[in-house]
Amino acid sequence: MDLRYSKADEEFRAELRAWLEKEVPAHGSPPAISDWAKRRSYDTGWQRKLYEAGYAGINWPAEYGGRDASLTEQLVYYEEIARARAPYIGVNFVGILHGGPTLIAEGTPEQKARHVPYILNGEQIWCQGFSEPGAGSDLAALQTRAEKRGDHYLVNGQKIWCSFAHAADYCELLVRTDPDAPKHRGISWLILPMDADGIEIRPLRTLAGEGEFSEVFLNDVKVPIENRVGEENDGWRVTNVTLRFERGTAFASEMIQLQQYVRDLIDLSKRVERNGAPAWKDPELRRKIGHFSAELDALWAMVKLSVCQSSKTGVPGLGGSAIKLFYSELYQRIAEFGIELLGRARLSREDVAGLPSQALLQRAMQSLSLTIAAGSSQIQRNIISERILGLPKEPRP
Amino acid sequence: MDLRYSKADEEFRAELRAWLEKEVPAHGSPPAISDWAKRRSYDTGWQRKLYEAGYAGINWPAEYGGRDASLTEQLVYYEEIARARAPYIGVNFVGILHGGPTLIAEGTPEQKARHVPYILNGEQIWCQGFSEPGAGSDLAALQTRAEKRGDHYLVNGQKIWCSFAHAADYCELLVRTDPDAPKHRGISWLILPMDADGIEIRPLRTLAGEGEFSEVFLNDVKVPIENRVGEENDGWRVTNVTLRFERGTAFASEMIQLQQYVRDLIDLSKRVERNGAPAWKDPELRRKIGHFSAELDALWAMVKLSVCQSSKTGVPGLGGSAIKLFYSELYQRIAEFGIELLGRARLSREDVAGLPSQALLQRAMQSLSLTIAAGSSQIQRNIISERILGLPKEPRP
Amino acid sequence: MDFQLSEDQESLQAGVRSFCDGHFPVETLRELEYRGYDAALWAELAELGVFNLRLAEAEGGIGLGTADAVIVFAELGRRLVPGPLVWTHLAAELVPGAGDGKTVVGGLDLCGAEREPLLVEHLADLDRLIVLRPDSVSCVDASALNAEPIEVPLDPLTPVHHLAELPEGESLGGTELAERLRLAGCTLASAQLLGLAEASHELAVEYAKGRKQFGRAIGSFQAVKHILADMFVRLEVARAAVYAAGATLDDPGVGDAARAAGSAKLVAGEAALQNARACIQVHGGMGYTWEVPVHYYLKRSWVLASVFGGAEEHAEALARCVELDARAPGTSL
Amino acid sequence: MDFQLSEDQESLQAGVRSFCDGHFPVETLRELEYRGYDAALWAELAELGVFNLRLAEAEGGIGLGTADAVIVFAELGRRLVPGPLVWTHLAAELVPGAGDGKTVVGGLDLCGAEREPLLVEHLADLDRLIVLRPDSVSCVDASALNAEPIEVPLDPLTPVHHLAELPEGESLGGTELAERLRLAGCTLASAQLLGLAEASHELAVEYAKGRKQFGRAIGSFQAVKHILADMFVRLEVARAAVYAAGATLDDPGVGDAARAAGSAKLVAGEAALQNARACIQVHGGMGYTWEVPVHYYLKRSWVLASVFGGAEEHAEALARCVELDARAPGTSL
Repeated sequence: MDLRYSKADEEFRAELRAWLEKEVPAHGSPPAISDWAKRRSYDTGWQRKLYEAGYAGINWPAEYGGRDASLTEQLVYYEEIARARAPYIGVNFVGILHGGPTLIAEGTPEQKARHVPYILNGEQIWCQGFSEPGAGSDLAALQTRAEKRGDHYLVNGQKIWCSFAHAADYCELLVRTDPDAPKHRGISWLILPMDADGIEIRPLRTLAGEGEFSEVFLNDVKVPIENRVGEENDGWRVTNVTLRFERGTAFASEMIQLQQYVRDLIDLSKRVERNGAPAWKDPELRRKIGHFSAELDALWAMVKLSVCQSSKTGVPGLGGSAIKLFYSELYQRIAEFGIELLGRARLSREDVAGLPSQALLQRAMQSLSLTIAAGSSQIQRNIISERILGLPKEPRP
Repeated sequence: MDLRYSKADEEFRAELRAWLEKEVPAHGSPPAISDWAKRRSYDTGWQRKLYEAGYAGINWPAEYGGRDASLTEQLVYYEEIARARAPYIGVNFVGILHGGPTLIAEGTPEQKARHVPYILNGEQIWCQGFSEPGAGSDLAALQTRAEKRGDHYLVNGQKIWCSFAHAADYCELLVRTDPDAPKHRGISWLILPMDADGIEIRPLRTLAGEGEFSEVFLNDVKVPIENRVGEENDGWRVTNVTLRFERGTAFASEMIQLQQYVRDLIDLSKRVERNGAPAWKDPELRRKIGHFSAELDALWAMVKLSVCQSSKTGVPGLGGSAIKLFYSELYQRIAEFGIELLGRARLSREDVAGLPSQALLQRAMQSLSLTIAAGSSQIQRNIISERILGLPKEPRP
Repeated sequence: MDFQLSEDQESLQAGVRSFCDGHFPVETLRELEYRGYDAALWAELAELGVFNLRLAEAEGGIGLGTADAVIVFAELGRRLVPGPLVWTHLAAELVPGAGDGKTVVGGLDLCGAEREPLLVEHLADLDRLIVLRPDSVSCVDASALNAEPIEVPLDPLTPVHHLAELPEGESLGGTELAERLRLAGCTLASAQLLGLAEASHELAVEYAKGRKQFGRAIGSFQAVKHILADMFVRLEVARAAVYAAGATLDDPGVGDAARAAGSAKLVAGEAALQNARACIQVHGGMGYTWEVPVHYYLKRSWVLASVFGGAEEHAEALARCVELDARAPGTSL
Repeated sequence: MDFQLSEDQESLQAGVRSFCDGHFPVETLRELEYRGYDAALWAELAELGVFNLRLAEAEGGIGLGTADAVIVFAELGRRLVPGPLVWTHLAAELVPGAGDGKTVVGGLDLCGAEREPLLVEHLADLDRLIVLRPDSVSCVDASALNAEPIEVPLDPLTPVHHLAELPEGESLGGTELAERLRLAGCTLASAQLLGLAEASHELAVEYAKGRKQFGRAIGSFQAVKHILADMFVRLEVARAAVYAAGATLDDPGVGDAARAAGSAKLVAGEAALQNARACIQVHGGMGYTWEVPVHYYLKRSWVLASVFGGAEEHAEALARCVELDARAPGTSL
């Protein structure tokens, strides 16, 4: 039970920190949230720099150009990225964390050659086409149809919650290739070029007013058969290769940012007045912050425990659901606390009177998605109770 | 939307208060919790006084000797009973609140004549024989068997959670008279004399160390057929007449006691020291108390709303489940707060250093039953969602 | 005692509900985004009696009480009706033209812990601004105010200006008036929060009945059912508290009005906020969109939670009330 | 970094678990009610190394670290092993005979906010009593103490005496020692709380699998499942925090030991308490009996929550830690 990073880890940290201290300020501030062209170039520019410095694909195998870092090096990486407030992975998210790893695991040599290096260096942007209006928590109920027509599939249907669709070159697309099979057994995984004919992208406005997600309508879109990853009708298995990445260390940076956020709330509480004194003087407020801190430290220890477990067994720990569940609900509690602290300034989404309304409200609104996306809290509780605790499944209707 | 008690209500209050101010101190302190003989005589003695003064059976029809009070008079009654810290209804509980009303609603003239007046004046004590080890939340799964043998039923089985069995003369007993019928349709409701042969009572120790409940074992117990209330196999309906009383104004006094309890916690918080000052100086503590108070006031308003609804429609409001659910969980939160306030004194179940450990720990332990008994919180949520909100039932296995 | 809605109150409720359902469908709210106020709709609200409801008949009002007003404001809250409704209603007795909707009145409550920054709701549409201070009530000409518009307000239906300075204004009264207005404002805001809690609950129940996943309506899953049951409980707790506050303001003989109003604000504020959050969760991804109106409910709840005293302030004040009340009067329970 | 249990630690855990399962079945606990301590069992615990675990080998101890001790104390907590375990363990380096179980040592922590009344656990069985004050550690002859026995303690396995007065005693050290002992005591109590949270969780899961209502195991109902899932999360959060505290006390280079210990106490205390409550709820009526051991878990959790600093005290101290830490060091994260 050793929490000490190795000498090699600390050397990696020192080197990375020095690099980040130079490069982060040099990369400038992120563009406006709605300016997709600039966002793409900002995010891919950063990815390119990571790539050139050897920090891209931190968990990717070396043979695919990745860093192949140990799990503890990955923790160091996420700690330093968060500490340096480096650019968010942004439009590279789907490619680096889902698409690329899936191709590495399941793609043909040609598919790998065509995509993997360019995802890594930021040249290819991917989006995700999994969810549908009728297939959310029940993802396997997806209905987007792909009919085989000679050398291609003819795809018709509608996807929703496609992140970065506007900026993307390719989409990891789940389609139904056998409508008669049981629902998990008729799905295939396709590489959809986003410039194909018949694709219509409609931005989906989130409750925070942003357009990071889109609905994608597919009308007679032709996708070459060679773009299928894995066997026909085996896409559910291929998908689960991908889904697994969503429950690993992907939240690591966000967790450390949340620790920074709590420290920022302390600063704020010293500037905000309550009952004629700085809010920080209020013991209830301080205890809440102390409580958040205890939970965050425990969460980070939980990540380390889980990572060390994975590192030993080679498979992600089952505890990922517990981490995700706890993290997302804790985040929401902290974000709500931030709004309370703002007082009347909460009425403005712009900073006002020197108070950071913009960031705090943004966080509070975005946090609402955390208990929904990537397996809702209810789904996580089902997973924990059935897969970890071995409780009997509910009777099916 | 008028919250003002009528002149008649206030006259009733004044008269009752004057009576209580005289009689409560005169009745003395309650005996030890384990002394059943003394408890029976203390509780029935009080019931007798209520009866003689015309305050027994506050909600019973006048033709059965009850007060037939309006619902608002009942509220006044519960308020004053709580305010005067009058003796708890104690061993009379089942007879006055369940057995008696069921007989009034469903009994034969003979059954009524034999029991109703004597329940009212405290001469007959009843206990409840509903739950079984295998039939808790799923009460209708009860297995205690009653076979018809000429002029009597031969009863075999086991009951649990029989309150006051030691002190009781009769038991309202649910038995299965048709094992082949669907589970709700083979149940009958019997009057079981507790001196019948073949009854064994084993006290059931609660986590608070008390013996208010018992297990009752029934071995070839003969119950005359004339002791059946309602038709054979119609006992589930008869039972529901009874169950309804558990969700009405039965908690009213306890709610007001809980308001008193919060005031007592304020007093305590002024005597307990935290960080070198009385705990009451801590704003977090005060806000918690203020918060409890808001919830308790809202709860009491909810009772009034529900009572006025019932009074208009003649049936108990569906809101009873919401009241029960909210009340029981709020009670537990307040009781837990009481333990925190005790600090180290919590280690003792006797009062120590002038701190009221005994009462606070008793309350905290007893409060644990509130979310379980008379329909657990989970059952209440099912009732609310299915019967009030009209959500579809779960698929049956 | 008849704590039920009277027949008149039931018709009042039905009337306002039907008006709001007709006049404030979600499409209208979308059109009102970043404006909030519409002169024609305002005139109709005035016509309905929203502003002069509690004004004596002799003064041209309807002469109803706070118990009636909470019913009306719960319906307004339920349909997210925007505008400085509470302040104009409060001003009916003080500012000529407010009661009949000719004068649009906003306000600033500077009595509580949450005063700064000075953000005024709907300022662009206001004629007059009422300012509550612990010892005074004053009225300011809204057009003369030096204020910066906030380009992106939290609630798209509640535009906000940041006030650089606040002129003295005309005095309307002292401590007593300030307390009375604040109490009524607190109660009416609580009623709006009650309406929001109800709207979130209704929307979630409806969605849970219709939305299918895993071959069943999601409302048949116990996990979802129990979320909805808890929403119902919060809603009914809030309803009881808000109705009680309304009745108590009308008849102080039945209890302490400040305590009733504070309790209502506290529990209705929580009900609105928690129900909006729960409604989002029940909706899954759709709850995170702008399209489904639950985000308006959440944002409005956040706004209303900050007016006429926040949760901490009321909780503290209530504790002091209970402390003073420690000698347990019988009738006020 | 290898935050997993090492192979040695796994065998240690398995060994202590098997010992506790064998020696402290619920029947034994029933026999120990209102005594708690049994000399023969105490000797076996000493034999096992519970008291001299962290004592250097040169001093006759086993020479293991706090990371190992938390594993052992979690197992002791899980099986409700009674007695002044933590204090005697802490005393191993200070009081002759404590490490090998010959001298039974209890203690009083007078450093925190919750000091009064002076209640001493297991006093009747103590030889010596250690008293922690912010600036001193002293040791008192337990037999000479003027104390009233409490006839009915909260936890039937934790008998208590009320101390009328506390003699000066023999000085063992100052501030530094007091801080070190309190930190270790806090961490080991957290470990016991972790064990209690685990015991409640295990018991509830087992019951939910076996108990049938409505024709199904109650563990197949989503409402019950989700209670159990939340218990699991609380348990795993507590486990991570307690293990981290153990590792940090051994190697201050990986973080702030006080912060780690305080966090562990806070989250493990909540996990134990909430899991015990949830376990009772899952058991329904049976959870309310004396027969099912969950009430012991709840009562012990209440007891342990009050030792080595309560939740409020730790929360406040942690806030101060984070405040000082506000310049965000990289490695300590």
